Amino acid sequence: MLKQEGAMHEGTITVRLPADVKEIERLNRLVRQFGELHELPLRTLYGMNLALDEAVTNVILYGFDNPAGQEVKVCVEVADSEVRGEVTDAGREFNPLTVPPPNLAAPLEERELGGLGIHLLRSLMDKVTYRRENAKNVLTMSKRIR
Amino acid sequence: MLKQEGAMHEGTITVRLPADVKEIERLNRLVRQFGELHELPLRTLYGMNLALDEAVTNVILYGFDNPAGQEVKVCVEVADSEVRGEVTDAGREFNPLTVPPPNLAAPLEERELGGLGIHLLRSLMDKVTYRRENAKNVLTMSKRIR
Amino acid sequence: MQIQEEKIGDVLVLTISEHLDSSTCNAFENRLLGTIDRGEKKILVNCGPLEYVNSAGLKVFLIAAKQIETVGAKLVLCALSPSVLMIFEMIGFNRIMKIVPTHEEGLRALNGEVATA
Amino acid sequence: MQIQEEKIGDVLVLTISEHLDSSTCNAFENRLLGTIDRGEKKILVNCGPLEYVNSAGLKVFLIAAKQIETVGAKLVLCALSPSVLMIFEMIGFNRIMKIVPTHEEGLRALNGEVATA
Ligand SMILES: Nc1ncnc2c1ncn2[C@@H]1O[C@H](COP(=O)(O)OP(=O)(O)O)[C@@H](O)[C@H]1O
Ligand SMILES: Nc1ncnc2c1ncn2[C@@H]1O[C@H](COP(=O)(O)OP(=O)(O)O)[C@@H](O)[C@H]1O
Repeated sequence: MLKQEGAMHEGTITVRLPADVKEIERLNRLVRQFGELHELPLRTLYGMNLALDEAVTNVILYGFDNPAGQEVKVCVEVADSEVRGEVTDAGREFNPLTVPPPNLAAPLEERELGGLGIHLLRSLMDKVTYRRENAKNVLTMSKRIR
Repeated sequence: MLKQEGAMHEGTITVRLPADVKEIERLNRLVRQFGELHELPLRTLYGMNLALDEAVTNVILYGFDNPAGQEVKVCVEVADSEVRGEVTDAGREFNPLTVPPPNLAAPLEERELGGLGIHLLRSLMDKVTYRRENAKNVLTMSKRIR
Repeated sequence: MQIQEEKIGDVLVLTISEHLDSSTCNAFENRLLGTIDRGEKKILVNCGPLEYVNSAGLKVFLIAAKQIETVGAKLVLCALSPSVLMIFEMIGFNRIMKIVPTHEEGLRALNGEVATA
Repeated sequence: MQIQEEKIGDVLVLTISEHLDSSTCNAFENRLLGTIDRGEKKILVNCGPLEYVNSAGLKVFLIAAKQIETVGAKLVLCALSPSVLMIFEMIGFNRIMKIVPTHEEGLRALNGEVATA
């Protein structure tokens, strides 16, 4: 009964953020509110929240020579028992799926500080795709709701 | 600045409700949460909330000989500084725009109890349209966000 | 919705809060008509904490106003929020019901210090 | 994010709450490295009220763990919520940091009653 109720509504949200790390807080708040509106299970919501945080933070930090005036577009959709995210930016061409995973088996002193974000994004989502389209990076991600 | 921020995100929600008056509470809660997510001004949100409440309540009360197993679909969208609602149902053909307004100038003893819902819906929205499509009633409404 | 009842002098004050809608209008109707039935002659409905009213809730006010006129009692509504007041005005209830801004003015209107509707 | 500091015997307990993310990780890094700099040897980070951590926050734990190993101190994390624990495990931090379920066990691990990492 509860499960069926959860499936009875679906929706989208599209957010255009200035390319500024300060905006990440706003993104996270909107994603969380959206997840609560759609009664996403806590873990599913955490996963989408974190995956989008990492993807958008990377675009802001690494995507532009000069991020001033640039923006990142984020869409989230809940439908068909799935939550989907899409990040679009006009930054330099970059496919995060080509980045090798960090060495998780390394001892403490050899563990590198970088490379956690993309690994988390890929681990948290069921499916991640990348394409370059109209001079833009389009990263899509999806996760079954369970 | 605040105004611009408000315009920076848009979204939709689609809810499928069983044709049962008890479901109106759930609809109202979702519409309010959606409005808060999108930072709609209080009056604008109240208007859309009430207009959808009235339209859906009417479908449930009058649309079907036997409402058991029937449903009403409601979409709400925020985009382009406008909030839009759409109610779709497979009930009997009915165009609420053909209903004459109640006599608001009548003295108390002559005021009729009915006819307030459709009048409110029309008064609250900037634009309301009706069409019959694929054996369904489709009522659309929109209101500028200000 | 919550309803609080209070007697101030010979004025019966009903304070309603949150949502007056299809799921709560029956409870409010019973309560309000109940006060008329038991003979209250001065009734003040404090709408201060009322956030939402739909046509089902508005009908209760109309039914009560008619009944109150019939029995020769008086009804005043007070402290409506801007959104709720806008709805009352949209259906012309401000012409057929006494609506005042504050609780204070509501009491005064019922105590005959100001001409009532 | 909020950080609370408390000393229990010779164990320094930092309790972090809410969101450890890009906007708060610097404050947490300063606080945690500060305790190492001033010579604390047993540090327990209570993550019980922590709702969200991203890679920027995770890096702080890695930097601190490295620093703590260098100076010969001990670090234990406790009370991670299921979601937060899942994230720590996803990047293998459970292999290089001592993570225990409860505050109680955290104190015991630091007081040498149980073998530490
Ligand atoms: N949008 C992007 N544009 C260019 N380079 C990127 C982008 N996103 C990530 N990178 C590169 O990939 C590396 C790994 O990213 P990530 O896994 O998020 O970890 P971190 O940011 O901590 O290094 C970054 O250090 C950066 O060099
Ligand atoms: N979906 C519908 N299908 C059939 N009849 C309807 C529908 N909606 C409204 N009506 C008719 O229009 C009338 C006016 O509706 P409304 O203005 O909402 O006031 P009320 O429901 O209080 O009468 C209703 O009494 C009903 O006869």
